Amino acid sequence: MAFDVATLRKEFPTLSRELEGHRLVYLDSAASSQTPVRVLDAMDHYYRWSRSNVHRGVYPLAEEATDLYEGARSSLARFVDADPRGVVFTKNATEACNLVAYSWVRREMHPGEAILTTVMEHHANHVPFTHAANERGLEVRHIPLTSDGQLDLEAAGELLADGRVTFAAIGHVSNVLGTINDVATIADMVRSANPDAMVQVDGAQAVPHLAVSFRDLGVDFYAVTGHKMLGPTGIGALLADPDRLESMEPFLTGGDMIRDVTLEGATWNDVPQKFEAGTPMIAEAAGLAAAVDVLTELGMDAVREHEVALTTRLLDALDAMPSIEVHGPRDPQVRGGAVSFAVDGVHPHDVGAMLGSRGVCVRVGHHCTKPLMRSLGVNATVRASVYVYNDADDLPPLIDGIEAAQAFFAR
Amino acid sequence: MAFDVATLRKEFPTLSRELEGHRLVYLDSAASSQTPVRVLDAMDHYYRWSRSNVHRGVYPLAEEATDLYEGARSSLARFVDADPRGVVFTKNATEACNLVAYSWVRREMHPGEAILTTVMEHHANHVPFTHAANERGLEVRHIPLTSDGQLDLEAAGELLADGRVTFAAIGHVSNVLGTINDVATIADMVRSANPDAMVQVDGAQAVPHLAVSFRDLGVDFYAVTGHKMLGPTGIGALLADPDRLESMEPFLTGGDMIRDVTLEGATWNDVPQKFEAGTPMIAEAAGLAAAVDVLTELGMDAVREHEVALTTRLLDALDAMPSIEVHGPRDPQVRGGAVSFAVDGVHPHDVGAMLGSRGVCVRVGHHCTKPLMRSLGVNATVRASVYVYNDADDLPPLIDGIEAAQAFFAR
Amino acid sequence: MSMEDLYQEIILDHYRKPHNQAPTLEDEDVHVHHSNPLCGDEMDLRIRVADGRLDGLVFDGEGCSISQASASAMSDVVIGRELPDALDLAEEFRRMMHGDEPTRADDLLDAVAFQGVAKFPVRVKCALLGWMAMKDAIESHQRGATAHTVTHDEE
Amino acid sequence: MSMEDLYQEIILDHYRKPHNQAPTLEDEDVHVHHSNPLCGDEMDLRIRVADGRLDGLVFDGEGCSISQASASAMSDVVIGRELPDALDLAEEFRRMMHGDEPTRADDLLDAVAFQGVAKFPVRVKCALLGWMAMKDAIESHQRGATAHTVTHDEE
Ligand SMILES: Cc1ncc(COP(=O)(O)O)c(C=O)c1O
Ligand SMILES: Cc1ncc(COP(=O)(O)O)c(C=O)c1O
Repeated sequence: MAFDVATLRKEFPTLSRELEGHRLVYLDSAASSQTPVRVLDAMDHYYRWSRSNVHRGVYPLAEEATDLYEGARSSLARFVDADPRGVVFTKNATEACNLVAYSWVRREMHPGEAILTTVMEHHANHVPFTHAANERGLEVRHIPLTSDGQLDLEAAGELLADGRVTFAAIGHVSNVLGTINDVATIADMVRSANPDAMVQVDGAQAVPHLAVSFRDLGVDFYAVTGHKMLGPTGIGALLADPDRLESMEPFLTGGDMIRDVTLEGATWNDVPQKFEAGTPMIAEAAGLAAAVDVLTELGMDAVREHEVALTTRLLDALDAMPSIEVHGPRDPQVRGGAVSFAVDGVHPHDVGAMLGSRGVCVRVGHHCTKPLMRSLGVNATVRASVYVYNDADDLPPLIDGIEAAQAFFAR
Repeated sequence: MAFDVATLRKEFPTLSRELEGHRLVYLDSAASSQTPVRVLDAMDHYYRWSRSNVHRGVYPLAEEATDLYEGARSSLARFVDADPRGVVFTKNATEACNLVAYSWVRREMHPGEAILTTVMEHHANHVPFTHAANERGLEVRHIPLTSDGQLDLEAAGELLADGRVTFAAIGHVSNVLGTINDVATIADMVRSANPDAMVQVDGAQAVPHLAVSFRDLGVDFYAVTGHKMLGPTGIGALLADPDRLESMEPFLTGGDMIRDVTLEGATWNDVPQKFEAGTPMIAEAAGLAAAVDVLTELGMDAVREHEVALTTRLLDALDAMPSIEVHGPRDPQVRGGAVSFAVDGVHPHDVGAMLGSRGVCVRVGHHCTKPLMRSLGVNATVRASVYVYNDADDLPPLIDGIEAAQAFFAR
Repeated sequence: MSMEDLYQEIILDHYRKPHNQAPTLEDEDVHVHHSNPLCGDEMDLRIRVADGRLDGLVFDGEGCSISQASASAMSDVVIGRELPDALDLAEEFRRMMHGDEPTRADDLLDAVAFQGVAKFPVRVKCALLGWMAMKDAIESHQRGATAHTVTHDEE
Repeated sequence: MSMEDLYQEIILDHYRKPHNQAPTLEDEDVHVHHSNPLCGDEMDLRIRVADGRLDGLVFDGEGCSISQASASAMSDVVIGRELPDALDLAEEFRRMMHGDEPTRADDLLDAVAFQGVAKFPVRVKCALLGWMAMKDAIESHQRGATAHTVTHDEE
């Protein structure tokens, strides 16, 4: 079941780099993952062998490019258990959220209705909806956190009680706290309170780390991003029911998404093309399909198992240190591998700089979750996040670096 | 001044491929250009050496990635003579046009105002604005063509006469007719009629082929796409005056484009970041910068000279054939290297299939210009388009293939 | 993609000398106009129904060799058939275009020659145009309509 | 990026024992509050002006070692200077953060030690925070204001 990390690491060239005379230790996969050679090869193959535009080409090169692109759609659909006709490729998860904000929230919601979201959302799953809400005169309600960094479902029940919530935007896994939210249950709660309500889920931190079945979750929209799941930059996706997409006005318009255009207006192509305007991310789709193959080969259960084991060690090591406070759930079973913490007396920037000078790559800052920072009462955190290519050897350099920062900046 | 095409061709792997037992002849660069190895290497280098996310990272990898990304912005800015703060990276030219349609047309235009565009626009520079116009109750006016496929500027003057045109969307170079439009003059006309009017230009087919100075053109918005200018898929840009961008509401919202986010709302980051939500196309930006380097090295004057010479030969060869009608200007000096034509009695699909079976890649169809097709009175055309790596040897296979199609399908 | 894979001799024969291509049909019951804006194909198709059978069918249109030849081959297949049977064969042809082996190959007559088109996704829509127009004409008739216009890229 | 490049001993000294760090200033003329939401740095800065000079300046805030140390070094540079001169030095420091050689290196005292920060783009904003707050306090004073709050990521 498990995979051999040492063998796997060989596929990630950046990991064998030295940084500042140290072995590079990459603990920032929650920001962007490394990319295996197989993904690079898949993109390279497209560029070197089948380079052309997709759709409507009658020469073999164009057919190959189209097959690559549409094949990638099917691969991703299989991986997340969704209908390929309900997979819209976007440039990143953020565009997917904006598609929903423009084509659903701005068009289908009306003053008096409310949006339910949480205080732990990434800005991608928050700002598009609050921006739309401010313009459309919609109320926004936030599910607060329990003391251990979980969503307070009791409070959620109260926020839903008046039946005015017609749209919910919930993150599947928090990029800061690591919390895995039970989105299926929340979706049920939302729909019990209002059967017409729509549920949008931000899966940017879930799909890389958990076996996700869009069908089983029973939500309406689900945002995915490629660069955090071993894929290339520049590609993401929105998952949705094809019939739902069919009923919606398009978002980006232009070439490839039309059926017919006259001087006066246009009719739209079938889904998902209706939501894919312009030349798509062809090489990126090929790369994403290769990433899906790598993850499928590892097995998402094994991926999760590996991460739970490593996160357990990481949490134990941090807990054993003086003056470290970990944010988010302590139980590795209910959380992912992104671990945020505070080092008492040392600003996160300074911790990050010390770690960087020792080849350890972590993220410091607000992680695009300003409301969460306010709710935690901090300005920033240090975040270490693990993925398939990390192993126990990556932890001592982190711990040593934190200790060095504590010593260096002691006043 | 001129460059050696034979040497240059070696940098484009797909071009050395065989197709159906024939030498591959790529005459579809107007759809998407080939990508030189240097561009692939630049992306590969990022993935293999500096793979990480941009902005806010305090470790060296992240600084390298940020430098690559922001350096690419400066490269592109230099190449098109624009202010880097006015270069917004998008996924393609279509997104750039949509940015303008959402953040300008939908927000700043009011019923009673009119949009001026042309019948030769690509859907990318037409549908976003007609869609917005239909929703906002704006009138849309179309500059018709003269008989030789140029914009009828006299008619344009009449369309502008009442001063109600406050926005114009004009293509710089037609992807079907090849026509190079004098956008600077049209911009002057538009502003003479209404000093507050804004001018948006679709430069997707111009930047790859002509020396473009955004500053000299004196227009407000300018859309660029990477995959037609030797760059990778998945990246484009909108050029604009930074102060103009500053004054506009953002389009896509989420991470990286905010200054601050509260539960209630957000304040926006400085331009151009304000318009770049989410993880950007990092590898693609690095690739685009390499493409700009290649073009700069060739010299855009030399590129243009090469294309004029080749287009002259192509037009001469087509003119010498029976039953071929070329659409668009006959004078190579006023047109680019995209040449559309009809083969009397043979449907474009059948011409394209015959050419494809002989390794000759051309595009057939409406080329995302349905209004132009109607104006030409055709359903589709065959389009051959040349670029830097094409040479005179690529023409005989095209001509022979057309003749073979004429023979094969003669009834 | 060799020309022979796609353009079998039978297909070219139908293209060069289409059967039942005409601008009008005496005593027509239904006239449909179908167009596929993505390739620019246009087709007028007329049917006459008698005793629950397709008593007459003509098509006329503009399009590539595949779309014209396919409509011609289709006309041979369905003229004289009972309406449900013609619909069944339309479905059979559609499945064949998606790569399925035809189960009523004999009944499809020359239309079987289009099996190779399944390998050329962009051309599948061309081959289907006449069949889908015929299907629509029958269905229009069944619900009592005499004319119908469809703009499609669906199948 | 070695720790030594960034954190010169002088910088650490200022960080460990900041000069002129205090929550209040007697007879303050202006109080500004600056925050940089992108890194979460916050700073309160107060000045007292006498005879056209910065007669007193204190800062207080939360932020990384660079932002705190830079504010401390800045306070030594500008206290006692005429207002336009202090503004000039703020501009001098800003240019240094963009990689320019300082022309008034001597006057910048310990603040010269921050020259290396220019190589760390994400930290430039930290080093500038105190200087920009001081500049804003003076400019507020010049237009007769006694308080000002700025949220920035600009420079
Ligand atoms: C003239 C013109 N404008 C806009 C576009 C759209 O570019 P993209 O598909 O990269 O968005 C194209 C290419 O398809 C084009 O030829
Ligand atoms: C939880 C979460 N949601 C959304 C995003 C946005 O993803 P992207 O930047 O790829 O659009 C991220 C990553 O930055 C994230 O961590």
